Amino acid sequence: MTNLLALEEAHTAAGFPVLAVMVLLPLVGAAVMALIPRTRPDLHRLVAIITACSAGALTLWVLYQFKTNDAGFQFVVSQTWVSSFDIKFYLGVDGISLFLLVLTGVLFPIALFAAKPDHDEKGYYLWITLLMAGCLGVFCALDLFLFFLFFELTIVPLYFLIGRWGHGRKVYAATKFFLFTMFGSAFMLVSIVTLALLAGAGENGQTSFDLIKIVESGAISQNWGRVLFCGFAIAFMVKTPVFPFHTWLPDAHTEAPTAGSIDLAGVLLKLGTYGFMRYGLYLFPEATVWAAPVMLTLATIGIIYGAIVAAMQRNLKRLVAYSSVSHMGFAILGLFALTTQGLEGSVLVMINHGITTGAMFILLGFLYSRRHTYDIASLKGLQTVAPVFAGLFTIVMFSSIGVPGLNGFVGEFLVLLGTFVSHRWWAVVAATGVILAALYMLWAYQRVFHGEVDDANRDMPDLKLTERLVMVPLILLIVFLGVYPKPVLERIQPSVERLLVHVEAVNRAAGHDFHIATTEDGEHLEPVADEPANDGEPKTDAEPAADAETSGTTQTAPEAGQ
Amino acid sequence: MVSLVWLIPALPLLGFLLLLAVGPRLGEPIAGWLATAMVAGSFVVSVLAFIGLHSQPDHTTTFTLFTWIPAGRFNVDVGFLLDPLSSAMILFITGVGALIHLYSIGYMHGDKKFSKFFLYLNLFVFSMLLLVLGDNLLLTFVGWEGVGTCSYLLISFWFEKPANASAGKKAFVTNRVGDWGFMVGIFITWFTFGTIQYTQFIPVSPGAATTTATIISLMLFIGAVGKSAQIPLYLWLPDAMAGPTPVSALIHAATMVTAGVYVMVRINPMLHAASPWLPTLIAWVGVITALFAATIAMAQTDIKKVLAYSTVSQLGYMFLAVGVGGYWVAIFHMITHAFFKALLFLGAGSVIHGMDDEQDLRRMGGLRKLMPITAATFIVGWLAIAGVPPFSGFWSKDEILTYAFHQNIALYLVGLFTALLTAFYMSRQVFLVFYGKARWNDPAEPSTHEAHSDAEAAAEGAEAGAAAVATAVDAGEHHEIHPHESPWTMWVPLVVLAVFAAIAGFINLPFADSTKYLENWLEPVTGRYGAVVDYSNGTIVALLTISTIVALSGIGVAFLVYRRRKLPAAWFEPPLFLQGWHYDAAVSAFMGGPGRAGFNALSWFDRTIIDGAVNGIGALARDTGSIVRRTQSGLVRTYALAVTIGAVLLMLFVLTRVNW
Amino acid sequence: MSRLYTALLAADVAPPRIPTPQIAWRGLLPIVVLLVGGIVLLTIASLTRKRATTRWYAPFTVVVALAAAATTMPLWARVQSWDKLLWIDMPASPRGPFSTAAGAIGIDGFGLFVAVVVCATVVLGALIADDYLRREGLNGPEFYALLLIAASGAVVMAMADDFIVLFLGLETLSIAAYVLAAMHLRRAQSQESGLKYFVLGGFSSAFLLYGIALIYGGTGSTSFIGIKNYFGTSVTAAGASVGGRVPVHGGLILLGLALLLVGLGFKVAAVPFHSWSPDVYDGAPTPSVAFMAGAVKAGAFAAFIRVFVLTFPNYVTDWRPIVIALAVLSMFVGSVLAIVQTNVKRMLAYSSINHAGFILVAVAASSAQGTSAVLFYLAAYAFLVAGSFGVVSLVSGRGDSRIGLSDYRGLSKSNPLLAATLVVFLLAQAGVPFTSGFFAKFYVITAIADAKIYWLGVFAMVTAVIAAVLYLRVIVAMYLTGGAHGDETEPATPRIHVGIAARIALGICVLVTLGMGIFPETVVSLAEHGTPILIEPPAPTPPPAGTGEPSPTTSTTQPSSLQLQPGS
Amino acid sequence: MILAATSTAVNDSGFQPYWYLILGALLFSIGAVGLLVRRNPLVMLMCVELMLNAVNLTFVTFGTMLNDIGGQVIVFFVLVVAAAEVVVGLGIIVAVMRRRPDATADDISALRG
Repeated sequence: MTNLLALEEAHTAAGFPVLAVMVLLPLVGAAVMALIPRTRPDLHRLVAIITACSAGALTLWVLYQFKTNDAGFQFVVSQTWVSSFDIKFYLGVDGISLFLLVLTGVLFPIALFAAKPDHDEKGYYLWITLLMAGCLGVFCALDLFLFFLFFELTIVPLYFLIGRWGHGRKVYAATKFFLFTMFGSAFMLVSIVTLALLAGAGENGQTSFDLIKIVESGAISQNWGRVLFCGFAIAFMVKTPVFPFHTWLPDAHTEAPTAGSIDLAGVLLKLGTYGFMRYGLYLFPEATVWAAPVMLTLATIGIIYGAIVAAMQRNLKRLVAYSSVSHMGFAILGLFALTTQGLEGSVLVMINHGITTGAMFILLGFLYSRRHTYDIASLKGLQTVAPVFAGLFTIVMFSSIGVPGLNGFVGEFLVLLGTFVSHRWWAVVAATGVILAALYMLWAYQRVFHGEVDDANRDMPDLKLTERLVMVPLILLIVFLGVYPKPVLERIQPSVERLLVHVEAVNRAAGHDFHIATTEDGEHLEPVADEPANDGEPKTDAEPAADAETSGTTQTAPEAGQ
Repeated sequence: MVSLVWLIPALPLLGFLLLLAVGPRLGEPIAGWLATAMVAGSFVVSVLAFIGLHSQPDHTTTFTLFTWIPAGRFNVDVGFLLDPLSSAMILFITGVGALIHLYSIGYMHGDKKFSKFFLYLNLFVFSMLLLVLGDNLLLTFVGWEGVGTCSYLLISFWFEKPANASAGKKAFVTNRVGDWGFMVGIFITWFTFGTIQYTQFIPVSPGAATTTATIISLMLFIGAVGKSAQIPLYLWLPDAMAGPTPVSALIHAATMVTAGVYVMVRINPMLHAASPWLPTLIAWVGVITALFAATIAMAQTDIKKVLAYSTVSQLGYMFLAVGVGGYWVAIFHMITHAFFKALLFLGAGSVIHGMDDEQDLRRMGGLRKLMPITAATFIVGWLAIAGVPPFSGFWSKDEILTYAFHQNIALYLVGLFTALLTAFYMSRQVFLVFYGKARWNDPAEPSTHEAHSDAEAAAEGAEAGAAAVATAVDAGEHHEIHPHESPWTMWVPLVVLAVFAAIAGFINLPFADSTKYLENWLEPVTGRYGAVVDYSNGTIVALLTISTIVALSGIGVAFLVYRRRKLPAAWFEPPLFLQGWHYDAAVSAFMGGPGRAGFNALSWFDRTIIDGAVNGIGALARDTGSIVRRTQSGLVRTYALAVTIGAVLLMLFVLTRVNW
Repeated sequence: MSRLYTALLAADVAPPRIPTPQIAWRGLLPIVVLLVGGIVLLTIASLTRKRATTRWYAPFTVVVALAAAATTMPLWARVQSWDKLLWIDMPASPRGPFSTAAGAIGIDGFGLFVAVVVCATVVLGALIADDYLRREGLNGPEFYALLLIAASGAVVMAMADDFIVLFLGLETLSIAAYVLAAMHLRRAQSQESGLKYFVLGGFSSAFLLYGIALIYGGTGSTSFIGIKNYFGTSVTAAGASVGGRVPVHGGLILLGLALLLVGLGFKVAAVPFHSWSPDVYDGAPTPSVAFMAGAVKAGAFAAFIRVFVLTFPNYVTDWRPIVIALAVLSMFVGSVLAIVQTNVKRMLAYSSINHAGFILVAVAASSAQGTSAVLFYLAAYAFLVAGSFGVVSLVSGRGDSRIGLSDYRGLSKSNPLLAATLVVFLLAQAGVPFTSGFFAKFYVITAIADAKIYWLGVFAMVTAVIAAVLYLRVIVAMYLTGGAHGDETEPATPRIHVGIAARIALGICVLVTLGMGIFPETVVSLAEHGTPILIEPPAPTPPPAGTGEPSPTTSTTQPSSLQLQPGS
Repeated sequence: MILAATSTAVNDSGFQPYWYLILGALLFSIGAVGLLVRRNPLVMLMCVELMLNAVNLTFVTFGTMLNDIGGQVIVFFVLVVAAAEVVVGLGIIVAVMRRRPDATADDISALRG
């Protein structure tokens, strides 16, 4: 620890290494807590909150200092760590990771405020702080080895959080989560190493884990790119989770303690999608395009499948978990749509889902602390006894359903729009997800909040002031991002654009006639041969139609057709 | 003055926020007055804007607030488009809205969620104005969803009743089906034109390829069908009557349900570019809905249900108008309908209010004397909807029929027949409610109630019906009912609306171009691609007389049946009608049966197959372990044997590698 | 009688000089210190009264081991040809690796690295044993003496440049280990394990020896350098390419290699030669296991590298498939059998088989990278396993009775610190980031990926996931069940007193485990400099009959005569 | 084929050297099989000894064929090792036998799985 701190000193000369401090702060906090005797839970809580809040504050500072129109990485910190492998402590932020960092920085303190452990405070706060360190690290790591370390680091704390402070079949859920994710990582590790060797031109294990260096080295052949992409993809698909690999999520969510659920849904699921964006698109543009149809299909399946299964759940947390599967499906969809709108939407979906589902789980936590059950059947007519609670839940629910004016809508709409541009049928099918979302959410809401309140629920108290205060920031975010997402989008955009340009360039270089789909492809969905007589209306786009017909088809074919 | 346009939606929004902040503290009736004031305020602004619009070139102006979603080439502003169409709509939305707010103060008197009601109501008006004023498809969609959300909240306002809760959910989900179409429509529009701003893509849309235009229009039409309760998605509207009556009046009669019509009129150039089968489809969907709903309305026993189905029917007329190219006519009927249907609903509400929440036609009668104002105004509304000259409904409906006649005689005939039915069932209602002997203390006959209780899509159907019965029963039995006239806050709106319902027709008299105020006013929007009907006044008069005769004969038949008892009522209200041709039941059965089964199957698949596979792998590893474990017998000699075998295998392997 | 006398006279007249190779004793210091230390300990202990000295055995052993480790420092400095060690200037010459005893023992970075690791295991073993032996009433110096002797054997293996020396070292190690296993007089299991270990050990070393014999027959030499010369390959670091002459493709050599694999595979407990290890680990006194698991593996893998990677690189195509097969089997069987155990010691035994598989993967890479990976893994593993078994021996209580998984229930409640320590070791073995275990696995994967055998890397990682189940099961027992809140029963484990020695040992292990995980740099660079090299012995005074190294004539003509001719 | 080559190296009297090799192999196999089939720990120990000595024979033979003294030197080392093994082995066996006088190798299987 001391050594790494010294590492920052080295950098203070060249500007305050905010990222390094941000990532290491929680570790320091954890170390401090490790030294405090377990008989002082109050102290542990204090330290944990201070740590989380100050790390969160740093993320906000980064947001504030972030240069809006800069597509590159900012606040870069680089420090050799294991020289013989060229492993570096290499951090940086760009528009894509910026808001995920902020999300982490906001959600963790809230999670701490929202829920208290009922026993073993020391371990609880220790693990949460470690978890935060892991998440922050993943989002700003620019060194593959470092990224993997943090990626794996997140598993253990959550394992303990679920296993020790969860309920029900917590051990089963925790173990399932641990093994499932570790299984995915197994492939990623091998891929990373291979990649590093390839990039380092593999002379007796000369490696390079520097993300940017690897990309620029261009050492990855087409076939290697595809193979390695699959290696990464497995890990990310498990983490996200994408359709066939999702079953750990419901169990983990259901059994996890409130804070665990908040962080799991709010932040950890994004590790997968973020990974796809940073290490899928950026490292393997060719393979991404190659795999896009499959991923899009899985995402679409996930959207609808998750929604349908969610509708049938009897446990509120399970329901929300499956809704997460559905929502993350949107993130993946927009990601592999490979259009500006799609990617921006995808990032937005990540952020929104983090906020919304986080809020949802906080509310469920409040509910559990009162009724000690998530069972839909045993809840009834709560709106009568707890109007404030119901009201907040309604807002969050509408955000989750994707009602315009709240944050949920903007992301999903952009994703679908962007997907439609490049892969229209997937978008059309995926759009039905909005119907199902309304169905399962409202149905659950009706069963829980509507109807005559029965004796079991009659004396459930409404939210306390502190609890309401916890919800305030999230509700504000939900509304703000729904009404005025511009500040977010304009910071995301440059990075996304750059990423897409990169993808296009590489694919062109690989000899594919690939291009980032835009409205230009759509100007003439049809040959304008059967143009109707339109009262001397100036044929604004009739002339280019003829040639655009051919080009349009050939251009859209490779993507839509694959 | 035009620059004040942003105030129009802003005021209700302000009201919403104020009520959100301090609503409960304000309590009754201040909260109500606040909300009313806000809407009235935006009505005033609308009038000013309307006047100001005359000075604008092409009677059109846009007003951009801020950039909402900038994403690459996709760039959507929050901006307002004030043109003849939207100005006409905001006028009656805010006007009727203000009146209904006022009415609600009285109607919601004593409700413990008084302020919350106005909270929602204001939010609704805001969304509706956003829908109409939005200068691009997406902003319209925001309002579109917003009104849907508000209607959900208001329908299930008294959520203690499972029926209400289910109705709200049903409305929202059904609407969502339409919204899917709307969204896809937006995608294609943007994909095709690179913009979704009306002022930018509407003018060029006739140049779009036929198929494109057709798909876009079709998708938006699907949306409209959902929102405006046309076949096959009309199901939610009758159930929506579970909400408080003012809600039914405002949302489910006057404003929200007409949004679909608005959108179709808004994109009329696109319809023009679409291949001709689409308008025909729209026309037929409209007219069939009209007929279908009318037949159902004939047999309903719930005062509000009758009005609900008549609303569906009238909306059908509007779509008929759109289908036959009479875009401005659709708007015309929309306006008149807004007046008389709001009037009717509020009247019904007043009746229900006076009858202590009794809604069953068969348990009313003779109310004319007990609540004169309500009766008088209601009768005005009745004449208007029945199409009796010179009331407003007569003019607008007749215009539609004229356009239909011009387009396709079959459409005209069906429409005409529907008009007959309309006149009949409305008369029936009036006679049953306001004439004849008072029946409200007769014992209830729940059986029929049971029959037409709307089975809910999901399992709640049974409870819903049961609850409906229960309420009906205790309404009947527990206490004597003493019908009484409503307070002034309720009857003043009635009177105002009655006036408009009577005279609103005069904003467009078909006899001379100079008298076609509305048509001329809407010309910039609808004139270019609308169908042109230039009949001689002779023909027009002929058509007018025909529809007048039809209307009167409908009333006459009803008179014979329900006043003179000359004809048995049973002929005219067969159970088939009462149960809405079993359509609702069928859908519910499907959703509750195969649909639910399918969902269950999928979740079973998830539990058993996918999760099973995961657990199976774990089990596999464990089983392998416990099998291999047997080799660890604990016997030295076994181990030695293992070593030996290993050694032998190794040696054999290397021997294969020797190049002999 | 008179003959002899005359002979003596003759000798007196002209004493015939028996040529002996020079012995660079400084090079042998690590071995000597360990051996002498052991013998001295025995002597003193047998001369003095027990009571007086008992408590000094462990410290003494530790000191000896540390001294032995210390003696490697100047050697290392010389091998790496440093200019100065700490503040002391190194002599300008001699520098670099060197061999002694007529090339029978080579002092190179590799050997020294392993020597240090072995010394470390001795230290840890002694510290852990201190509590244990007192608890079990096994007073007496034998245990520690055996530790030291076994260690010397391991070091010999690591430095051996001649098959005979290798064999001797291996036997020294093994025979001591047999006794260590059977140490516990009052436990039937202990003796059973000793017997099994002994019988099978003897059996396997017979194979090994036979292999040596065949190779001797095939190449005409038992010294690695001689064999190298015989192949005519340039004597360089591991993985050197075959030189000008085509290697003799004798069946004898191949058979010999196969049998060597049997012998060494047995020592590292590679499937299918593993069957002894679960029983031995289970039955033997826990401290012995802590030591054996580390030291025996270290020695055996050192031998692996020296023999296969260093001496027979030109047969790599022949032995690599076998090693890979052993690795695959070991990793699979180890992980799969581990997860069905209910006895913690057996679990760890199987997990050690899994680890052995991992190290074999690195061996299969057969490259400098691989060698470094092996070294790093051995270093990391020595501390991991010592720590794990250290905790186990504390928990297991009198008579090693409490070694069931259920005995760990609620350990986190009764002994939070101990539980936390064990968690560190378990997670490290599972390969969780920021622990030595993770970096070791990472190193191995790098090596094998560098050797372009990617599927093996994937397979290894997957088995690691399976093996993770077992570590989780222990963690679950300690943390997730037992005395957590209300619903579970009271912790099964009583409050455990942890002696100072054990505290030190565990403390060291935790620090090293985390240290190597967070700052692997130092150990990595050491491992990279720990390259094995074969050195030409200083030209010996040519005896009438060459000792060890064959004269050119024989080596060139004879072996060809031993070839199995084609077509027979 | 070895005959052809080695006939020069070894004088013609007595067996050809490869006979010794084969004999060694046979003895080794006998030892191995013996260990597999016999239950008495002592006998098993003797089988191990037999194997070691088979190897000794092989060493000597090779030494002779290669005309290299090393082969014979090794034998001494092996003998010493074997002796050491016997000592330890007997010790352990005795210890076991004292606990259970009539124990065969198969009875000693408390540790398994």
